[in-house]
Amino acid sequence: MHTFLLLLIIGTFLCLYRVAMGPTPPDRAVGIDTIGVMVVGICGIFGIITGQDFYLNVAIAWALLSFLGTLALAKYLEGRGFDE
Amino acid sequence: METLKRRLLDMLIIFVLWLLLTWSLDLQGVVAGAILAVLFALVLSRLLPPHVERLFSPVRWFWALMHIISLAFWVVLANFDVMYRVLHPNLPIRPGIVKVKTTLKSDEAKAFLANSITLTPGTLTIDIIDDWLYVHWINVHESLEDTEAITRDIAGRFEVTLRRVFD
Amino acid sequence: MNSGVTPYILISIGVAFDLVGAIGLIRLPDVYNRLQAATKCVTLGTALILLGVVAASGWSAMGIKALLAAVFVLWTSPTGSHALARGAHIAGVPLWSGSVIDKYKEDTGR
Amino acid sequence: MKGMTIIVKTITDFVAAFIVVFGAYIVLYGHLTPGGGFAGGVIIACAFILLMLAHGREVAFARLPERAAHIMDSSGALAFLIIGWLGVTGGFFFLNVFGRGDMFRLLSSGMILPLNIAIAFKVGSSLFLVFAALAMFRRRSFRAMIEEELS
Repeated sequence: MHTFLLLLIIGTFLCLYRVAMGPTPPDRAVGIDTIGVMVVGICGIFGIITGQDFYLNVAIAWALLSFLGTLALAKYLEGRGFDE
Repeated sequence: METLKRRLLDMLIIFVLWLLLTWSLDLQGVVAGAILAVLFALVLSRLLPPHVERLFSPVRWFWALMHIISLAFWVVLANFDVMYRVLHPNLPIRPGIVKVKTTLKSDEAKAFLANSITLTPGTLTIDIIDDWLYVHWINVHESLEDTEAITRDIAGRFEVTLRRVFD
Repeated sequence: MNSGVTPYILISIGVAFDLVGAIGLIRLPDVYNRLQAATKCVTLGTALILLGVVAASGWSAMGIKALLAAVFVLWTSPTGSHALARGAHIAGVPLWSGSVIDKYKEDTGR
Repeated sequence: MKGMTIIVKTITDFVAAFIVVFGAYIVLYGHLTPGGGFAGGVIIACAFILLMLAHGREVAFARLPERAAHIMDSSGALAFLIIGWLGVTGGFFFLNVFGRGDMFRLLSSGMILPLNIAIAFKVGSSLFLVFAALAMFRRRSFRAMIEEELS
């Protein structure tokens, strides 16, 4: 299980390369979105390792916040206010 | 009468969600869930989407199951497709944005069609304007002006099941 | 917590797909292609990891929550990527130079 | 067109109710698992912020009216204070005057549960109002702001 955890952390660092080096702002937004979904998987593996079910609460909340952030970034890229 | 029925349905759905989240039949938890369901259904009206009563139709559930099975097949195929394209040294891609006409009517069916298209091999929904879906296709292999063939290739495989689930 | 080989298989396939998605995010040329690889592979990979959690813990509180999280991710992740792609096109990010057609730009002029 | 595309609107409608129930679960079980009033309040506010992002301001304010949010905001703070002062009847501020209950059940924490609920009301409604207020400011170009500063 710890091997899977290590591999997923390597994956998030690969996404971080795109966030740092992305030539345009949408590239960085894609990297952030991908990291958000990957962290949900990391929370699930943490749940198996420790045997505590509250890590899955963290997973659901993280998925929600990741979706919210993606929508906000998309709306910002469209060039509109957040409430229209 | 209609609103009363709708309120009862809201309460039932919120109560079932609460039971799934707590996953215990402890008396205090169940009572708290019942109070919460009544409160949310009365105070936060219109929180749930319209047409919730369709949840109680077994035919729709059967077709939803069929849709999930076909979607699972295409999603796994899509992942191996992406794996082939990404790990190939020459990057065999030929991208482009094409236009697809859908025959589905309701908003829910259109939304789930768009999500299904995003998860299937090589396609990504970019925008939806009335009945036209604009789809980014990673490997355009049909002739470009042949909208019929493109539609059959991208959207046709899900419309049969989604029409029976949502329309 | 029953120990079988099923959760290990599911989680290893999921982690492999996640890594392929991350590699695609780095290798592919423009934002739409990157979005394709990232959305498909990372969504299915995360859903498979969560199904592995379900297989490892059975029908307990953890399994049900993992199932709910998997459904949530499968619904919201394609939606988010659709919104990002639309935002990127409206913001004026051009397609890769090897692209063959852009119907959206022809029709809407954005 | 108001709001985002049909796809985003529909999926947001489908998940909003689940998010509110999840936030209520985080609040009510805050003393048994990690979470509590603040985290659950933020999650409940996120559901309405999601509605505002997807549909626009009018729909979000139809689900949770501005006036109701103001009342919930103030009454949450007031309820926190009142529960704190109830302790004075037994001796000092914030003394637990409720029963303790059985371990690992819902009613097992004395006054932490009502305090969590009060904090959730306060945080949820005020975060929603703060987001709405900040989104109402017009985005202006920096050049215009600088010129206005200099003139």
